[in-house]
Amino acid sequence: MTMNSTGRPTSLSSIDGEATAATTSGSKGLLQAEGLIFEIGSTDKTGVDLAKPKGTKSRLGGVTRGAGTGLPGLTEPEAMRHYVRLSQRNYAIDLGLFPLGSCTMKHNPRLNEKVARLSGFADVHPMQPQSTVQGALEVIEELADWLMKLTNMPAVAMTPKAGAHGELCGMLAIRAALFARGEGEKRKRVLVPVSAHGTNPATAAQCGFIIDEINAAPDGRVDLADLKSKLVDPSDIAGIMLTNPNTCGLFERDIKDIADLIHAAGGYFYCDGANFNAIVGRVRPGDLGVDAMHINLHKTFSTPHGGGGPGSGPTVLSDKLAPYAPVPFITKTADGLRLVEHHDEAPASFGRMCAFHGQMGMFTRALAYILSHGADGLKQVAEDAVLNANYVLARLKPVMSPAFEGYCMHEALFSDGFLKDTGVETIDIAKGLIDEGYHPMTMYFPLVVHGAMLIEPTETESKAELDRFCAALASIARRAVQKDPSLKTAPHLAPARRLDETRAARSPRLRWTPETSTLKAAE
Amino acid sequence: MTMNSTGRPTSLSSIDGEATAATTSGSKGLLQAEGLIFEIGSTDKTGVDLAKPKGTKSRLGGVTRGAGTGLPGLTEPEAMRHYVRLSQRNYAIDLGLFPLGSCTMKHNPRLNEKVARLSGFADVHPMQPQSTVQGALEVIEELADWLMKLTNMPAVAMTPKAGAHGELCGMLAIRAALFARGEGEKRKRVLVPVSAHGTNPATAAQCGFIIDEINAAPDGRVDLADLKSKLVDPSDIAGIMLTNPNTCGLFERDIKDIADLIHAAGGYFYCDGANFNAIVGRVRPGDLGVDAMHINLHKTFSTPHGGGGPGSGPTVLSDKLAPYAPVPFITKTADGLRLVEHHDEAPASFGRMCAFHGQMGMFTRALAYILSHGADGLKQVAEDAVLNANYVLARLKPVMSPAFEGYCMHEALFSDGFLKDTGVETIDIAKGLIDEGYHPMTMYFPLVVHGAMLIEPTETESKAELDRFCAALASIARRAVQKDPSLKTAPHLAPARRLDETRAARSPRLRWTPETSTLKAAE
Amino acid sequence: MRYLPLTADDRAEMLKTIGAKSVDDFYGDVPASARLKGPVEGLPNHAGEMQVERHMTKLAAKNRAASDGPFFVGCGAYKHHIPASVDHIIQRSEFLTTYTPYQPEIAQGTLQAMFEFQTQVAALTGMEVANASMYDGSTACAEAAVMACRVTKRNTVVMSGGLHPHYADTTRTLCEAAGIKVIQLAPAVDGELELAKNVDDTVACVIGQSPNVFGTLTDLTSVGEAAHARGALLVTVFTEAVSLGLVKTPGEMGADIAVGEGQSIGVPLGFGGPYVGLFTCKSKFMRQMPGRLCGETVDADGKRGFVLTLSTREQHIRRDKATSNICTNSGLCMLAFTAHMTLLGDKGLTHLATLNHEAACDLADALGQVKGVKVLTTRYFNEIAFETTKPAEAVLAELEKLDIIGGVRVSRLFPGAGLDNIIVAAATECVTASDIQAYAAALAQVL
Amino acid sequence: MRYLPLTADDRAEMLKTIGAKSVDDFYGDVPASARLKGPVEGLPNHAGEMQVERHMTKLAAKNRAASDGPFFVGCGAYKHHIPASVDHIIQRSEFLTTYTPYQPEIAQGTLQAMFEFQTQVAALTGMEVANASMYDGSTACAEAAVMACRVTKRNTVVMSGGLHPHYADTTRTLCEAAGIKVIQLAPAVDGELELAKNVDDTVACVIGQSPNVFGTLTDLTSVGEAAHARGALLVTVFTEAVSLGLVKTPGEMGADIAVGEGQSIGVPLGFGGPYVGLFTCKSKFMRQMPGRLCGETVDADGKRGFVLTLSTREQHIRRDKATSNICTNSGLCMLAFTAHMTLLGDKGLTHLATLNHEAACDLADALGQVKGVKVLTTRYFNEIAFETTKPAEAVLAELEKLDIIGGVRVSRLFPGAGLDNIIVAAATECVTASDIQAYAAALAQVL
Ligand SMILES: Cc1ncc(COP(=O)(O)O)c(C=O)c1O
Ligand SMILES: Cc1ncc(COP(=O)(O)O)c(C=O)c1O
Repeated sequence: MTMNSTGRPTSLSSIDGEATAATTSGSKGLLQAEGLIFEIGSTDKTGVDLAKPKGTKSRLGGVTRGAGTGLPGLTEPEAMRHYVRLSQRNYAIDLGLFPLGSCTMKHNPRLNEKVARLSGFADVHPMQPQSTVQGALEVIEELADWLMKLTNMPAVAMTPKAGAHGELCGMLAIRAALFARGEGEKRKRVLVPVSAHGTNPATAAQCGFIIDEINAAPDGRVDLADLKSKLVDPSDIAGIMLTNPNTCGLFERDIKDIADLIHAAGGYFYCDGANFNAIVGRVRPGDLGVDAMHINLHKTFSTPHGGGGPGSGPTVLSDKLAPYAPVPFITKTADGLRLVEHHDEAPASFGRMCAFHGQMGMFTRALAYILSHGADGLKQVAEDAVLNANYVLARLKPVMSPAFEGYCMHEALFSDGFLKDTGVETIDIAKGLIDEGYHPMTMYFPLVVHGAMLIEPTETESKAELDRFCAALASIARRAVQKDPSLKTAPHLAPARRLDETRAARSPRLRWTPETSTLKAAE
Repeated sequence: MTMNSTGRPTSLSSIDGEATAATTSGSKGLLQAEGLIFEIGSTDKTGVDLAKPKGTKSRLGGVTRGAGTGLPGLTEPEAMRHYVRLSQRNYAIDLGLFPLGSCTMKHNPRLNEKVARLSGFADVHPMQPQSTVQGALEVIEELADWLMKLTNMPAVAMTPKAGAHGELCGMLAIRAALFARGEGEKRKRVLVPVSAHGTNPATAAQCGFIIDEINAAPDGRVDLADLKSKLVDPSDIAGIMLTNPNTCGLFERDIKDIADLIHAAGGYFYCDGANFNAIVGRVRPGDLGVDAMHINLHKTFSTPHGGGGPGSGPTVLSDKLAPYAPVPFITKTADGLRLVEHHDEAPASFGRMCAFHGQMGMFTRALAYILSHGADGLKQVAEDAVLNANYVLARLKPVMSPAFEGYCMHEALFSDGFLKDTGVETIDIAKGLIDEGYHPMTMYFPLVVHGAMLIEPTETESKAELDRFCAALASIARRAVQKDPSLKTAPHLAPARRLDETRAARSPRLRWTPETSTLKAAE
Repeated sequence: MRYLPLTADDRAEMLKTIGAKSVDDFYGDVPASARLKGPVEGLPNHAGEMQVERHMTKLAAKNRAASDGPFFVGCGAYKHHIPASVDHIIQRSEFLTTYTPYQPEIAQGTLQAMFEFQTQVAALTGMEVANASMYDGSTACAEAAVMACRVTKRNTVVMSGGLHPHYADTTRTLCEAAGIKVIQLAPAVDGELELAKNVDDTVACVIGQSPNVFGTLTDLTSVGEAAHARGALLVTVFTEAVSLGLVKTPGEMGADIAVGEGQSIGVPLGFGGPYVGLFTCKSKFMRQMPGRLCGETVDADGKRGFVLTLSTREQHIRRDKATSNICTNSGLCMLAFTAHMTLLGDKGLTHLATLNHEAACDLADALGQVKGVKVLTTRYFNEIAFETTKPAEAVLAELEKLDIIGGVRVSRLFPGAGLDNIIVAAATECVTASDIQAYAAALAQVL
Repeated sequence: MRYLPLTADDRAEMLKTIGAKSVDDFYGDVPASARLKGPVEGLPNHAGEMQVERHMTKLAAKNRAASDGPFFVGCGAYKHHIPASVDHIIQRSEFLTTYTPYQPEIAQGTLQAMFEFQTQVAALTGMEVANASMYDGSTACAEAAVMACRVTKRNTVVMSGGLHPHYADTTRTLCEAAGIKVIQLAPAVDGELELAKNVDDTVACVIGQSPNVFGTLTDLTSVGEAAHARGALLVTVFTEAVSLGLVKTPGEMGADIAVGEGQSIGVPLGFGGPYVGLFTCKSKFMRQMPGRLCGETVDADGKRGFVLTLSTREQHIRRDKATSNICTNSGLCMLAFTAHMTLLGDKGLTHLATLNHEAACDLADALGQVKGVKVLTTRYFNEIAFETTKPAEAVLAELEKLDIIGGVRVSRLFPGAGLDNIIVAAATECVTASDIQAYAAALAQVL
């Protein structure tokens, strides 16, 4: 076997297994090796051409930067290649089913990308005169109108920048309402189911509330008895944060009783609307006694997840909470639409949540999505999402362990029961899916189910895709039961093998430094 | 080893070599299996929503379609996934060096894509009133001006739609000029070097000319003696088609003598300008005695190759040929720019080459490219392109066989001399490059070099990319010399293995039919 | 300069490796008299992206876009809505920045799309085989004429008076150069059937168009029969691919070769190009076709794959004996076409065609009611010809002032043919009822 | 409906497999009173792509885009040129349509970009570590205040009078809910150094901004020293990331936490969002940071790779004990930022910053010469404050009629603060000399 100067074999034939074959370039067919910009760029280079400076004398008043940034530049061809190469190491909805439960990874229509880029939207400044942005304000109003009608709620705060920010909006409104009632200092307890998403307790805590956890019943819903026991002394109750459909993919069938109980206790009902996709157009949360609910435009209304955002979390509010909504908001005047930006015009408002007026770029996309579907289409969205999930549940029931009896809503939840004594764990199933060409499901969430596997196909999957996915997952389940050891080391066919997360956390390297680069790029 | 219903192993671990491991889904990690639209779509489906028809009574006069098309539709999510999946089976400039000699695969700036899509260019009809398209006509004029100045030629025909179409333009102009001289029927012989691109003889033949091949000298240039011998009786000489820099990547150092000889013989000098990238901004073909030359905007001026076009082949013309230029062309009038579209306004014109006014979408891109570079930048383009090619030549000289002595222009040409007695052939080297993450070089062209390998890196490659490429190619050359049998079956790491071209040609299947689909998609 | 990755240091180091003093060394073969001292004179130097974008934006703003207001221009290019996803797909780096798929192992994406395209075009036209695209409809037409002569070993081509004049002119140019005689019938709104009377034993093919350049639909079956009876071929042409969702196909009419413009499906108006020529024929003529063909095969592992095939027809193999000189064709427009066609499917195409036809019917009704207007077309798809009491040139100019782009005057298509008062106007799914009303009202005002 | 792949047949077949009669079965748990009979009332049904696009285009056309004419608005968002390649990159399917990189084996693209981003932001700010983004600058500021309290175990935050009022308000909202006392100094064009006089042993941090909302640059080193002397932290804020190409960095000023808005690099104005919050701090506070962090590690083959790390800080692990509730952050804007920053490099950034500064100098000179104008800022980057003889509201309205969008009136930022005649105006590389001339001329006319 011949070796090249770095000691790697020079011949493909001389090694077993082609996937592990070393190449001289480090690339493997279409999969391109690519270093960090700090390794391939240089401070000499730039990918922009700018006008010559005139040489004006500085008016920085001496507040000048000492050292340069040292940041490398790349010319445009190099930069383009860098990011295109990196991109091919990602999975994406456009490549296949992305069954991340609770995340609603649906198709992102390209029309929405196009309209968001119209210069009348993309090239408009948030602080330019309001007379020059009436079209932008109309977009916000029109979207708000849809959201209120779809939820049957009388008000909506448009500024929250993601789901968690919407939760913050709702909980701050509840807090403000309690203070307005003179009970703000007293009512600090918020009930949160164990199954709740982490943002719920985190948000409540951020608002100074104390979290009181409620258990799940064996059927995956709130344990009503436990809930009632927490309300025996209601004097410190601020409210409840409940997800519906919940994180087990189930509709909280006692939701109206829960709403009544919490209201009777003097509290408010915050509903986490992350799973609105299951019921949009079919059920209006306003009909269920909800006081506040955020809507993830990046889930139900298809604004792209973009590898971790941006999102947008408009939050609908009941009459009781509407007066406390954050600034800015839009009012109608004889001269057109106007932004109320300051506290003095809205004294009850709990204040401002962010600079400017919310995630306009997501509003345009979501509105285009909503108009495309219409009331009939949105209903169909919910129904198809739920149908798809139930189909997956039905197809996989024979080989996996459904967490609960009966139908599900938009996502199918399994426990790791079927893995008992196999040595294979939930994570191994997830990584096995990667080899089969799929993104894994959400794993180990919700916490109430052991080794949870939460599968949300969404409505934008065809039956054929679901069939292929179920067959692949079933084959993995069978391999697990047969204790196939290759699952423990999956994935084998992805651009990277399992990564050492412990090492990353133990001595964190959060930025490149010349020293760390001795640990070189994937070859 | 367990098998699934189709007899494939269900376990990854049970097979040797991960790359060949079968999965249930047919996908392999990020590489997604994907069938033909005819297998995954259905006539029931569509990816468009259109307004309801009113039910107007048909005025087709009975000229109606009998049977439906039977064409499947896909919804947008399915269609997007189909094409994104397919795309990942392609190599592209954005992924890496694309050293196809004679093709000038350079970076395609995204600014150019953006400006081409401005509605004032993309959404303008070729037959709308000329007063409403003055900006479009200005683009053509401005680009034409650059092309004339860069070539020092007095005229340019803008309508040819690719290089070969530009050749046609030039040869038709020559034909028209000969007829105008009353020698059209007599002068039919066109000299074409053996090394010429196939489009040259094909074009000449299409114009009714007779091809007379001239040999290459041992130094890769035209054999001047052979040329002269063909001109002993010049009476039937129409002209010469000569590529410069030629397809061996060399500058025809006798080019002015050749021009003089051909002119003295009463013929015209057509120059194939496909390789203009090597000299743009440094040498003007008009200074070399050229009468006509096409410019591939999709090569020198970076309009994207798009998997096989569209291209654009504006053709510069000398004073002698300018009167015969095709319609339409632009004239300046008091009211602005005006298109001359008809023969009656330009009686000497050889006529029309295509509908409308040429490849406007390529003009906008090329103009943006040209303005971005400017005269200084274009000169640098040529110099860097030539420098890069010479660098590759110098780096690979020790392990491969340069076809000729000395420096090259924009591309480095090697023969298969170094493969003698190895059993490895040019094609194996090419396919070996695929495993290393590169598109192969042009192979077996030009015909004058045995087992030719023609490498054109272009100016948009960094030194680091060239180094990596040369190292990879050198390693393959070494493996070849060591008779590494794996080269004969390369590629091993690409989405497909070597394809059976003989079978394809023997019983051509040029379209899908329900029967052929038994031969199923890659799994 | 932002597109040039070499630094000054790189250049110096590379020259050293090469053993050259400067790049001038590489240009040693350039005749001294042709060596420029500096950059080409009279031209500006490089400019930033913002500067270039502003310049181009300014030029673009000088044009009146079709979507800026009522718009009725057709005659070989049609304003249709293109789904945003089509543009996304063709901008994928892997499609946009790749070459002709000569290396099939790393070009299956382009090749499979090509195979799907060929199948779609064949199904759309009702023809047996289609190639992987030509430059545009007009050059496809010219190549069809030449191919018909090759097939029949005859030397005369007859073109109808309804054939788009640019197509006719393009065909004449190519034919004349190849020594082929061209007969063109007089322009006529409804004269395609005249072709049948102009076939004799010397004729290689007759070329008819439906819908023709005036918008008239014609069943060319009888023309084909007349041609076949004399050993000639029927070549049919269409410039509006969407029409094939409703109208009789070339295949159904017995065409031997059918060509057309594919712009209507997936490709923007773009002031005339790039477009995508569709080229189809009977299987038996397959080896006489111009252009690229993609075929199905298997790879070394026995898996289905696609390759460019029958390249012995092509210039790079056959050189002066090739069926055509075409090399680069219209790849990316081919992709746009096939992606849009995939989104449409049979269902969407039929629906789209229906909307187009209805819009044209509405237009004909609305304009027909204007005093001084006479609609001339009686069978049409989405385009009509009408005559007015005033010269079309003046009428269109007046309409333009009212921001109505009313169509194409026949005097621009056929100057000197004495059809100066006729306008050809198209209506697609992009035309609204209020656009049509506005047109009729403006016309009433102008006439 | 074009986005829904299931056909009626599919639905029927799937219901059969499931054993359900209709989808209504799945909604059995919905209280009867909440079950809708049909689609939600009062809302239209689905619409085609062309219809929706036209509607949105019409709304867009009602807005005056920054590039439509002279434009000088800043105050926390800046009009910069974004290279076309940046938009191409963020539209890649593999970046656009993927999730937070929880599965690192198939997310190395996003993760490597994130790691590069963190490194760039740290280098840009001169700080030790940066996270993978916050919603925007204002929420980053609020989180910084809360984090400072967590770190110092104190409960008071002092904000300068030059801190962007939206940032101050956002911070106050979050702090008040968390029981943190907030002291805000009176608005002042040049008052950042006042912070030093407002630190005592109860103060967790002082928050100063440079350039501040009036455009004034301040070296906050002395403020930091005063804070550190009392055991408080220095939090610095910037809203114009491009300034960091020239001005003293937070790191150089001794900031413990530095936050800012990254919009200026790669992200369009977009009427205020989405933007990208930059969050940096000293290494020792790393485990107190909010938001996602990407770290380097190796895979099972020993190859370098990247993962999300230190997630024990985050809500999905730590729940009510998390450092923040943030989950979805600003991934794609992060990518736009890092791609643009990569194109700039140090060289481009410095150059760009220089052009911005020169434009502002030109603006100050031009406006300063107008009678009735007094430029108030003496040290600035690309934004200045000036006072006129008339109320700013009226002045800007008059300018608007002359198609000049002249800046932001301080009365909109700080209503009731008695600064009614002051305008804050920014000039970036997009502003031309003629824009500036037009502004000065118009102002002269208006005053
Ligand atoms: C149930 C639930 N609640 C809240 C959130 C938080 O939303 P975001 O990530 O938009 O802040 C999520 C999203 O991950 C979620 O799934
Ligand atoms: C030397 C040469 N001449 C002519 C051509 C033909 O150009 P086009 O493909 O644009 O028709 C090519 C391109 O392949 C070429 O390389």
